[in-house]
Amino acid sequence: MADFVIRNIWLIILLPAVGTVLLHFLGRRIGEPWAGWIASSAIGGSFVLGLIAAMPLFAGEAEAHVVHVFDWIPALGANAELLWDPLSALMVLVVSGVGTLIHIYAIGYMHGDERFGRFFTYLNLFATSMLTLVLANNFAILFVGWELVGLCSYLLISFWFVRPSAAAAGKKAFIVNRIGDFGFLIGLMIIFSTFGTLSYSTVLHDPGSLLGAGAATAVGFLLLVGATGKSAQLPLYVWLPDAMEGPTPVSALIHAATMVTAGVFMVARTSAIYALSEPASIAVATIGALTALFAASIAIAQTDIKRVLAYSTISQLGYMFVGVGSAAYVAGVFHLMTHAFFKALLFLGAGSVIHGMGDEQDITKMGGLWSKMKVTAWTMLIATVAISGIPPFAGFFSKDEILGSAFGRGGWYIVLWAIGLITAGLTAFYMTRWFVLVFLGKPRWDEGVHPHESPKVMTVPLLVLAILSVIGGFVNTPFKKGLEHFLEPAFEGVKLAHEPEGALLWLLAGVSVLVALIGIFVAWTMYNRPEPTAEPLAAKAPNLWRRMANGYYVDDVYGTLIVAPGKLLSAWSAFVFDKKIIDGFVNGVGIVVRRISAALSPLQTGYVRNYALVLAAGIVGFVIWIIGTGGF
Amino acid sequence: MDFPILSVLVLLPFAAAVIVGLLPSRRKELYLPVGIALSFLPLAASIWLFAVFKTGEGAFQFVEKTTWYAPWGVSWHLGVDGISLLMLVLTTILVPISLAASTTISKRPKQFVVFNLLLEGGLLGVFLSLDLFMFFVFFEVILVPMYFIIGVWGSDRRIYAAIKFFIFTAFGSALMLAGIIAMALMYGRQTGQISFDYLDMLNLQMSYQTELWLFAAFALAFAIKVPMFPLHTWLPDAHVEAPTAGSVMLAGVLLKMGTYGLLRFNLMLFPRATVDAVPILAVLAVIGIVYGAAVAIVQPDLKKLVAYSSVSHLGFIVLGIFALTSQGLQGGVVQMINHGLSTGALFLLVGMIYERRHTKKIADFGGLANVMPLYAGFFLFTALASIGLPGLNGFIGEFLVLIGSFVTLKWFAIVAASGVVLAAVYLLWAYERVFTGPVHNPANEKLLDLNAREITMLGVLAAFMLLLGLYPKIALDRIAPSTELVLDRIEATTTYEVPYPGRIADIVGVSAHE
Amino acid sequence: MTVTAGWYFTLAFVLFGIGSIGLLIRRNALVMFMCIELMLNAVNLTFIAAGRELHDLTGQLSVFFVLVVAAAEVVVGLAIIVAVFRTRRTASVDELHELKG
Amino acid sequence: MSDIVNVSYLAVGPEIILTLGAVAVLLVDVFRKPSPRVHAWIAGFTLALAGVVAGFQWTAEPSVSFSGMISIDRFGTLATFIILGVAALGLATAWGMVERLGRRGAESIVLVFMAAAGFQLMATSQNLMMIFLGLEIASLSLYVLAGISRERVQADEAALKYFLLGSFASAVFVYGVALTFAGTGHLSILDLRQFFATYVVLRPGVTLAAMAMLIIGLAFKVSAAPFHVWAPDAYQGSPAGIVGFMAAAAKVGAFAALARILIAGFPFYQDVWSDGLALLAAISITVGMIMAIAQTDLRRMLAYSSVAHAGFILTALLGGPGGLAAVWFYLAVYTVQLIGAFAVVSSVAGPMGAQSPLSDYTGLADRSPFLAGALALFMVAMSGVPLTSGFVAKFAAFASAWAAGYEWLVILAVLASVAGFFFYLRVIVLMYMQEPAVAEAPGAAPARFQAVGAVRWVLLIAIAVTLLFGIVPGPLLDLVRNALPL
Repeated sequence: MADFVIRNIWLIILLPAVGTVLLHFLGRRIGEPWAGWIASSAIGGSFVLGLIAAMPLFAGEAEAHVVHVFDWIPALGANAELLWDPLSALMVLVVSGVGTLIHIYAIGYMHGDERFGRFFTYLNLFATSMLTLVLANNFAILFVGWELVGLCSYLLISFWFVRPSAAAAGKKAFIVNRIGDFGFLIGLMIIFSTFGTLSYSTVLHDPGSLLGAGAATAVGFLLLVGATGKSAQLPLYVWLPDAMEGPTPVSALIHAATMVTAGVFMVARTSAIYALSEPASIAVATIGALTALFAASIAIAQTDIKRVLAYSTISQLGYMFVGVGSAAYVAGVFHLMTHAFFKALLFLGAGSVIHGMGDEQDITKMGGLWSKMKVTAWTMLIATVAISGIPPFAGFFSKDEILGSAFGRGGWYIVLWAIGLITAGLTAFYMTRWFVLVFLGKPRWDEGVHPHESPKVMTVPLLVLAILSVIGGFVNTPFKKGLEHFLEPAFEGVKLAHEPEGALLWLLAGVSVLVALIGIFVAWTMYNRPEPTAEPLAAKAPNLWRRMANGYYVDDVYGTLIVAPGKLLSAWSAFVFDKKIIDGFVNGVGIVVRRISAALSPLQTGYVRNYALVLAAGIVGFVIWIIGTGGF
Repeated sequence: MDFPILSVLVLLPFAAAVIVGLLPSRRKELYLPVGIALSFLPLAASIWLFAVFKTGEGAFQFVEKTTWYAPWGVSWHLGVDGISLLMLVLTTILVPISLAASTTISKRPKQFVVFNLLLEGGLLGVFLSLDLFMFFVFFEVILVPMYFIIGVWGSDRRIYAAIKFFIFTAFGSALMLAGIIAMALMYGRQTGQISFDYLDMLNLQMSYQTELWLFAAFALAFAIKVPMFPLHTWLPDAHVEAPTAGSVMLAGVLLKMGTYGLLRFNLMLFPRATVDAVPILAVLAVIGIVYGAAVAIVQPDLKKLVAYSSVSHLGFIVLGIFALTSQGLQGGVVQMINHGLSTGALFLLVGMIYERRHTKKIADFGGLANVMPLYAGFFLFTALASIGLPGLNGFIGEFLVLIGSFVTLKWFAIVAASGVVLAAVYLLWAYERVFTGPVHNPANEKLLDLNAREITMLGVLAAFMLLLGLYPKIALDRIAPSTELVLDRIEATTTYEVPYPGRIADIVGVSAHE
Repeated sequence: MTVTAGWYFTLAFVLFGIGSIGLLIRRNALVMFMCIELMLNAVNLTFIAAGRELHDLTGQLSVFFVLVVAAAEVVVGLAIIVAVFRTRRTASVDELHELKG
Repeated sequence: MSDIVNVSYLAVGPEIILTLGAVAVLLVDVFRKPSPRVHAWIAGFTLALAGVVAGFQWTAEPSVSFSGMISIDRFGTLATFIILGVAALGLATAWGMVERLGRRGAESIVLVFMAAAGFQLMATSQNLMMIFLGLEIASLSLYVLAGISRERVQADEAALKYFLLGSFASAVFVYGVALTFAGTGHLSILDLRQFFATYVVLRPGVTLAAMAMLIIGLAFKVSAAPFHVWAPDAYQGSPAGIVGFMAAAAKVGAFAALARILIAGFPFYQDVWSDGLALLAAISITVGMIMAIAQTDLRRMLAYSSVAHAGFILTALLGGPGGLAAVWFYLAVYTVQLIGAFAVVSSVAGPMGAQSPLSDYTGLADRSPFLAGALALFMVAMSGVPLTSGFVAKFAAFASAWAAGYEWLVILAVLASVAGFFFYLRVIVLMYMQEPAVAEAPGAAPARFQAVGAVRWVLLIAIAVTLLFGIVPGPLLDLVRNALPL
């Protein structure tokens, strides 16, 4: 059974693909809610298949399977080949598992939308793409998935395209991702020109034999550029907050749990290359750490229920980057997994709140929902605690392993560890603020809003994810490194970083828990008042707060530094250079010829005497010429 | 091969033109349907060719040779290889579609159909000719039907555009004609018998200096046709003013005559000059990629935007060709097809909205996805193909070109890659402005979505885009052996060595190099 | 001083030149026409001188042909000039410059 | 060689028949006052008979007769064929004019025949004096033809200008003949060649001047620049119906004579005269193309274009004997295009038409699709687009010059051809792409023109020839390859 699935591992991709095609052509006719159930069962089927195929891996079989499906671009060594190893298995399970839950949730969330069928078409297309991405056995197929998930992101962000902001956000996401892909592409170019193929089987198998240290660094940096785009890291994170224009299940699935983690996955997948380059690894980790801190600080000042989570996602992705950048690939992937659970949960909860509040997203107009939305509130509490890094919830183990591993590497990584630690505090702070403002205190709703709990189809996924958020961390505790053993074959030949052992481990864990608790405590005291007035911090540091609330005006900076000059240059090229100079020259030639002709025309005066003169001159000239060339 | 399938293929459109021309002038309603019906014959022939074409062979197949005029060594010499095969299929697919897109042509409908069919015949002739004289004849004669198509059925500035198109491109080929004559006479001096035969020309001995001049003459002709920066300004005018069918054929196939010519003639006939001219052409190609894209961004006219995008895309093709690597060449050829499909479809789409609204100004639209969801869907699909989204055709070509050209032209490829970003900028920004948001212009509120005819046309193209994106092997299998022959020739005649990075035998998937 | 054939040739050349220059500077069609006749006679002189020099009758013979041609030209030329004179009442060619450009 | 007994009437057969035909037309006209139809029959019969006799010439052994004056060779016979064809087509085109002229209609037929006979003599003569006679016979006929429609002042002006300048050129030519005689003692072309082959001319000045003058006289007739100044005025002023013949026949006869004199008579000075011709060709091509651009009258434009075409034919001639085939092919197809184009012009302007401003052609495609289509084809052919005879002709010319080492001229010529597109295409633009200006009088529809009677056939033949020899040039090329002078 498992063998069959592994040999035909493409079935995992095929299921949602079939769903996509089916819903694309028949989605409208099938209608609500069956379109949603079809989509959910397609991806659910993938999850089941993934589980079956993963059985041998769970059982400890280490062998990776490469499945050749068909020839695609032979000249690049880029055929439709899939790789089934622990890393892809884990990713498949996370993507399809969390994906299934979100699909189901969306059936409730998208209830009544006139393009219900189309929404699930896109969701299934996303699942197809994401599964392709994680199952790829070469960079080209990875890139296919990489770009297609970007497309789905684009489609789903601008799903409600009538809102200009949604359309703009979708486009922004796509273009910013493309900028990242620019680097990614160049990375692939170097890989190809070094190895003559893009196949993992060659490239990732002892890359050091062909790839020099300098080239490895270049590749590492360039792939990192791609990763910063997809995983919303500095400086290309700007699309993710705007991506919240999309329906909430999309935010949960694509912009929290799965797609944005593609960068982390990619770095993990190419660990063999990063292992060759210390600078590239450091760059990954440093970008991650800076992003984590930066985004967390912005998250503090957000008032949109989803934007807080968006910045939080960016921040958490930063952690993962610290992990994979510290060669703690297992830790990075581990956090990827737990984050998928609790961040999906948070988004779905936020969606549930938005749903219940009648599309209200401003947390300053919420409060006191605890009693109205019991299930949502409880699950959100779990998620908040999980993300804050309180043991024994999932986030604690994964985050701590990353921080510990970073610390364990010493040197510059200690700085990154410190940044991570501060970020942990901030995380706890803003999540607590978020939770308190939404669920506790007195209601601050607008008139006419009647909050209510969401239907079962939405709350059941919440519960499942909540359970996962609670227990998810136990797959890889310091006591029993299950995940590490499971994943290790995927990182064969790569020296993995580990947490320090013994007392230091406990000390570090203790410090981070302490920091988290402080964060929670501060937020609690600041916001958990019956009637919180203005933002307490805004009063103390109004300028800083304003900057944080506006994301440090990064968008504006990009606008004035890049977009505006670009447009200007483009306009100059189009309307001055192209029109006036190049085309002016072309037309000028024509005009000059015509002018010459018109100027010469009067020479034909019509007077016979002039004609005779021309003739005579011609005669004399020609005779002289002939004698001149022939001799006298 | 006894049955002269290639001659039949070339002559079918001409015959069809005659048949349409002989239709009685009171049955106006017949011209277009008959023309479309007849244009299926070459399509069927080319598909049959595609099916029976032997993959894995790079040499010319179905070769036919009949003397045209023996003392000049001119012959009716036809042959098809992997490169031209695909161009045939592309041409024959686009003609029925572009005719089907011309239902609103009311002015002199008969001539319109006739000129389109003549155009098709000429194009097929260009791609099949294995004789320089014959090639030039077809290369040049195409100008006439296209000139009429733009000049008679175009929009406001059609006359300016038509004349500019004609003279600009004729200017290029003029010097090529001199070059062709020079080569034939040189061959005559060397062997005693003048010949214009392509295969004979491969054996021509010439000094390096001569080779450079000839290369320049040919390259100029093709560079204008492509068009490469800075010889491109005829293109936006021609595209914008041409009727839909004209734009489709112009972008879809005519421009490919330039890249095809570069590949078929410059690389093969003047390998030494090619190797040395790479930097010049690569620079121009890369400038074209970035410049075309940059200029496209701010175009206020949808058609002009697509036109400039062609400049950018064609730059990729030229870059791929002059990268002189397997991947680059294959990518270049595939990209020729891809660009034909996707840009052809984009022009169709622009034509459809123009028929409904009589404007192409981006600012006149907005929120069209609300009223014309199908149209929006096709537009987005095509735009994504054009952007080079993996899974669709455009990606295959661009990816191969970029990766293939990086091997030999590192920095050029890096700059070229930025074109990928810019493509997303101009097309998605245009999509945003045309299709998303609310409908704010009352004129757009009552627009009808696509009808069955339009869906069929676009559907066919979309199907091909998807097919080539998902399974490009059907094209690559046929292209690769032929492009390998090009590289073999360059390697055999120059000191240039085609790099095969990695050099690990089992991973270089090109069968020709096993 | 002997008058050699060279002198005749030179004279003929000068006559031919005078005829040409007359054609260039005169504006009466008749006079222009006479200049052409002068040129033809210069040709005749050349022929005769050359025939004499070469002891070849062909030269003298040719003169008859030229004379006949000249006569024919007179017929046609005068007819045209008369026709012009009838419509325009002038024989000045400067009045005829409607066709130009 | 100069055997007085050798008289071959076959050698002058076509000319005799033309002359007899002319006489017959005149006599019938005087005594019977017949309907034009009778003239048509006589003319047609004469031309056909002359053609048959020329056919006999073609198959006959090359020979020289009349004391070395006239030869039978395929060179001359081919010219005869082309001139007869041109005369037939030209006369058919001009038939409307012939009918309108009334009594003078018969005269015009006679003049056409005499001109044709003159040009044929130019082509078949082996003697410079004889060539001069042919030149004069033809020229005088053309002067009269130019002014034959007396109701128009432009016709008189054209005739007078043509006459004065033409006589000037003739005088130069005959001076060249005289100097040749003075320098070498020979008038026969074959003798000349013999002379140059036997003796080395130490002081070639006079001979070269003579050669230059011969070239000039003929260059005038073919309207090569800078000896082209008469052409635009003559083309524009002459009756529309007959211009085609005037231009075409003169080109054939004069080029034949030029080719024969230079190739057969002065082969030892080929490097001198070919440089000279290259110069003339370059000037002609440049001047013709540039001047044509600014023209507003179609006939004037065609005149300048014919200057350029003269340049192209000169280009072909640079190849010497090897280039003759190109010259012939060019002449054969270009004259047909030219007559075809003028057939359209005369249909639009009327056979006696004074003006043919380009504005008359605006929107012609809608009013007179056949005429517009025909003119468009001729324009395309003259501009040298492939699959028309014009392309093959240019191609052959360029190849000839390139082979002779005149690469620079070929490059100039191809570039000038591109400039030529500018004005050729403008005619198509007017006919096909523009609407006629709104008529000043409301309700007045723009005139429709039709190709009447024989003109229709002329056009059909011209179209057929233009396309046929564009697509299958082989037979004609094979034919003209054999047409070398003795």
